Amino acid sequence: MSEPLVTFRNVEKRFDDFVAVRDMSLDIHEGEFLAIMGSSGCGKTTTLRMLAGLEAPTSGEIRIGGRLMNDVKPHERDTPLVWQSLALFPFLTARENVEFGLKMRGMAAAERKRRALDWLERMQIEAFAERNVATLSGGQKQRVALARSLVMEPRMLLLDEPLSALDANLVIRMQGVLTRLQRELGITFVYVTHSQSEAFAMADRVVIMSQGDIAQIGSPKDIYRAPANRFVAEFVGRNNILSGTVGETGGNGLHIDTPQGRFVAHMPETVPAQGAEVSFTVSADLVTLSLTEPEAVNKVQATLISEEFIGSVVTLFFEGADRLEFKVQMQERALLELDLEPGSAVWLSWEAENANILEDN
Amino acid sequence: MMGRGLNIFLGLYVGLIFAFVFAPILFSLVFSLNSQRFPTIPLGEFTLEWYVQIWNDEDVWQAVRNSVIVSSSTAVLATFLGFCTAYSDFRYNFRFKGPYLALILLPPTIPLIIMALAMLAWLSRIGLSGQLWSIILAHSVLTAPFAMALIRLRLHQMDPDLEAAAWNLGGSEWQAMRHVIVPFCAPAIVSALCLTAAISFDEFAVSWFVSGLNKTVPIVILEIVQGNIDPTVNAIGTFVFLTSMTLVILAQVIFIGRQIKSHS
Amino acid sequence: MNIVNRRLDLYALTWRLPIILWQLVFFVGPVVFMVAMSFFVVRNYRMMEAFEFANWERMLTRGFFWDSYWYTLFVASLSATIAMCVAFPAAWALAFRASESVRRWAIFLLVIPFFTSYLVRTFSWYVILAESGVLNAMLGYIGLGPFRMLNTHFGTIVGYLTLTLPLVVILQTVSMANIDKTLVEAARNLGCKPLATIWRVVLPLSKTGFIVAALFCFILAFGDFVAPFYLGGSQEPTLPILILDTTKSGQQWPRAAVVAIMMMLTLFTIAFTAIALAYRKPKGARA
Amino acid sequence: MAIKDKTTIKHYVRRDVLRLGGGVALSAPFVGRAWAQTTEINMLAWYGHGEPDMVGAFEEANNVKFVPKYYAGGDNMLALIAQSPPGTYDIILSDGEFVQQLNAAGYIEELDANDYPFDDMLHEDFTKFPGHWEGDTLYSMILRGGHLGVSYNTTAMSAEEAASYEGFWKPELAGKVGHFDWHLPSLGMMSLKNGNGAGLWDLTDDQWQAVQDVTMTLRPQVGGFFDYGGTFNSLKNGEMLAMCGIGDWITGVLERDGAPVASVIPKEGGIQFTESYCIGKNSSKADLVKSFIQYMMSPEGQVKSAQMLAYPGFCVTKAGRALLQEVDPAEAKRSHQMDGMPNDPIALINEGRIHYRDIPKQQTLEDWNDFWSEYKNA
Repeated sequence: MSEPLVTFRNVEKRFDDFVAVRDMSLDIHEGEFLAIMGSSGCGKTTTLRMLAGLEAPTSGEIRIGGRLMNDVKPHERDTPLVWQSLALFPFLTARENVEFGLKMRGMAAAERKRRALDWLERMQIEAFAERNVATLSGGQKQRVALARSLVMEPRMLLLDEPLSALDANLVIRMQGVLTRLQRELGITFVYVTHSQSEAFAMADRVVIMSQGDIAQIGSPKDIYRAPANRFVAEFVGRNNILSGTVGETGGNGLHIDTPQGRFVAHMPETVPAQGAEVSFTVSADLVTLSLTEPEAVNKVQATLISEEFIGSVVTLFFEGADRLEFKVQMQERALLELDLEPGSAVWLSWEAENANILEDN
Repeated sequence: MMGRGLNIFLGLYVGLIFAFVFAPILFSLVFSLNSQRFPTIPLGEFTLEWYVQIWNDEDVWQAVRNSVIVSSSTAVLATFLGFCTAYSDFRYNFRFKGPYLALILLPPTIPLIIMALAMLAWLSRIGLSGQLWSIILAHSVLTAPFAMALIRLRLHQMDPDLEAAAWNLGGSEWQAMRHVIVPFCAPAIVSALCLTAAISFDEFAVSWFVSGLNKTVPIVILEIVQGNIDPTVNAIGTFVFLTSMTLVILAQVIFIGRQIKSHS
Repeated sequence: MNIVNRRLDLYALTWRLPIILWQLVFFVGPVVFMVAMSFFVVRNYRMMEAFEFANWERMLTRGFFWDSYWYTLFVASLSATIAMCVAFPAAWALAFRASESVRRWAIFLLVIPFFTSYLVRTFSWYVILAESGVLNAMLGYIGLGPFRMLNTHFGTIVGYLTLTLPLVVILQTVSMANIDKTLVEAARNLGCKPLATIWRVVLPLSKTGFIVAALFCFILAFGDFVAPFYLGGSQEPTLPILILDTTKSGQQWPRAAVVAIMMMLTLFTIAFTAIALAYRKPKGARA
Repeated sequence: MAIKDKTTIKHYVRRDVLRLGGGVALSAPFVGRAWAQTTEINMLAWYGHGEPDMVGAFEEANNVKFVPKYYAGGDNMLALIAQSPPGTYDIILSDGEFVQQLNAAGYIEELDANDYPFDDMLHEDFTKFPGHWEGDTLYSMILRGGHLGVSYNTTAMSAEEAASYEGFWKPELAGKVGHFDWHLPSLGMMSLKNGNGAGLWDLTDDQWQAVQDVTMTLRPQVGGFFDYGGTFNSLKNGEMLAMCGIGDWITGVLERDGAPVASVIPKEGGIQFTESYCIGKNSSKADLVKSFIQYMMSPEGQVKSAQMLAYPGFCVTKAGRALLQEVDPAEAKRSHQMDGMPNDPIALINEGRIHYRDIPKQQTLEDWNDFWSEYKNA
């Protein structure tokens, strides 16, 4: 693999006593769409701001294209940022906003106007070029903000929760716009968000952060199916988490004794010692529901508590032994056939290879 | 029932308050057009005599010129100082920020007569008294807080990312100042210019102490009131009123207008 | 916002330094020099640098200084009290009974007087209040008067109110208009009588604005020499008049400085107390 | 104030206007009289001395412009000089008794007695006026004088009542007696009332205490303390019915205007204020100032001084008085500047009823001033 575009080496950022980013090491590759995800205060925005030069790392190294960037001022970088607030200049028109960066670079007026109009056209908002940005709609502003950054022809575009202010329909549309743009331009996108759906829908790789640490790096599928630790498991998706102690390790997998019974999980790369505390996850959509006791290695009995519909997918919440909550995701159509009502007792089961051992417990 | 009666009473009361506040202003206007030297009721004849008198008075014109120089220079200086402070407060956190802000915000709480005394003693000590720009120096200290307050309010309305966005797009801090902060604050800067100019244009106590032989309009008014009182005071007052009002209305239209717009 | 660069650089200094230097030279300088001056001595009408307490001793042991001092404190407090009381019904009406646009216009109108010459307004009052003036002439038509209004405490207070009333009405109106109206309605709903509502709900909620208004009023009246001189006839000279008199007589600037410093100390004490009161959290009630 | 005859000058030159238009009407203020270079003369004086009626003609003839700074009271004058950089004021109009102080402080230049008409004085006192000479060196040129006594509203007081300072205590005048806000003339009058006569400024501590005591008894009568404008107005509009510390210099103006006021020299005696010109130390325009003083000492100048709009003062030269009688007999009569008139100011001096204003001899000015503050506060 070629030299990464960006490398973080043991980067730490403190604000007085508060550690925003702790000992971060991360490579970002040319042309990838990287999402950094986490709840507020996890350090994701600080990471992005360090990339843009708006914060200087307290220790460690940040390199872009091999160059040490720790003390390079923001305006000497080529890292345009699409702001959460959009930060469009309210006293300028859409076109003037887009021209701003070119003007700072000292480009001749005619040339920068041409480029700005090109980009506005590409974003399909050329009709609003001479309008004051304050009069534009949310989606239009978003496109101006994108055009303003992209007109700089950067190697890397930084995006800080750019879609958080838009309504749901628009978010889906803009996701399409963003992924298409990224593919067409072939440049690196570093996308900070707290929204799992945005990150998983668009990113090649996702970085999950928690309290200044990287919790997991991986493709959306990796993270979804195999959360590395409890934090990720709880943060991402509909995971059922069970904890217990390692029993005997037979040929068919790892045996784990939990209050809900003994389960078999597929053998992880590093085998925990017998008697060790261990947790594992099972994705809600990989749990099978049956009214009668199924022929399965891993099964529990549970009672339906409630249901939650999102589109055609329904999430069922069950209570198992020891008041443990189970989640099961299925198509609404499949649910209708089962004819459940709250209080119904059912069997839940899953395959051993769908049980994913967490690195921590 | 009671509410209605109360409303009528309150309406009258508010009217009375406004009558009190505007009586001296309106009477001054009436007196300035009245032939009597010591006006009373019934009023004398309508006359423009007092206006003709000040129109023909070279000293008044000189004072107007001085006042224009003083108030415009004060406005520029005070607005610059106010802008610097407002921006520093907005942008930076630093040790001793409290004393720093107190340094600029304190002067208006000190009575003008004390400022006048201290200013004259100090300025004559360092050899800067008795000049037209002595007034400008003193007024800049007195009015800068007002400029600071207006501009700080405006900066408060600014998305703090805006400045960083300008850096992010390749603008240096200076360029960001020139192309983002200043344009964004423009309405407040204009308002501050108008407001500080208006305050300076009307200030007499400090001016009177430090001006030496240079007279501004309020000093001429003070001298007429102290000396040979006559209704030219009212004529000058009406003129000052119109000048100040023009500035204030400009400031209101520009600043308040924007504020309402940006809120809606 | 976050600070990109915590080191002081040319850019940061450009915005921070000018005002520091400027205020040091033209604000701190004068005030400090005034304090120093209060220790100078005057010989043969010339001020000489010295460090003697003679001026302090002389001024602070004089009955007339303390008479003036207490009198000034008294009239400034009185005028603040009167202004607050006179302004309140109007401010209440503007805050609770007037529409948003009426209120905005009222405030705009009340700002106007600040931009007319205070001297001219005072002179106007002088003519209005004179024994043969406009007001007495009008009263004469209905068979009253003439009343003596100039060169009295009444004249002084009229002058102070000219200076402070618009400001007080504005501050009271704004601070009451900002109260959450539902709280007032809730109190009425719970059976609170109108006056009790004002006392128990409106005033506590607008306390800060009211204290600031009273403070401004006090400061302005405390330091004004125009009203007591031109409308009060210098009867019982207030401290500002004493300062003027002292500077006029025999170059006694050091003594004037003593009076000025005493005034400033008094003002600062009162201002800090008032501000502390204004921003003090109510006991227990809310966090 | 009558409409000022505008003879003053713009600082920039409208040569072009003149060259092209020649006789363009020059009434608008923007098109002042065009003189190439106007010299400014800074004047420190009582109110009115720098107004056009006094200096206009001289300004026009000599292409100069007077820039006046007005003061009220000799100590005020000294304070103003002390606050200004040396050489600020070219000409200082001082009260006679303060010339000595000016000289002691080194604020004024020597004069040459030969430049001025000392051979034409109306009274020998004016020639060697106290304090104006240091040995044989002249420091100040007396311009004019005026007499201070009881000033009153003739509808409220009779001439008999006004013939003594006792008149101020008339019960009907309660709250209607004003003071000119300067301690020297008012306290001087109180000293005269106490019968100190010619020794009115030279008081022993007991006498001084007695003066303070009697002054304090006047306090309930007092309705206010006024500057020039306030004094003028409150007499004019009836706010005050009697005024202590002034004389014809204010009532004269009001009288000319038709107001029912007058001033008399009461039986206890009156005080004379004396106004004199000095040349400021290091003035670069001393020659111009000298010719201005000479002009004001000429008959023409003396008449201007007697007619001064702000407040009148009597002529000190015989030629000046003669010219006044000739060109403005009404004013000469009003101010009794006619030989043989009962209240002729010169005759009053000769009768010994007039005492020159002076500064306290045994007390300091500060003592007097402190008492004045105390009195105002009482």
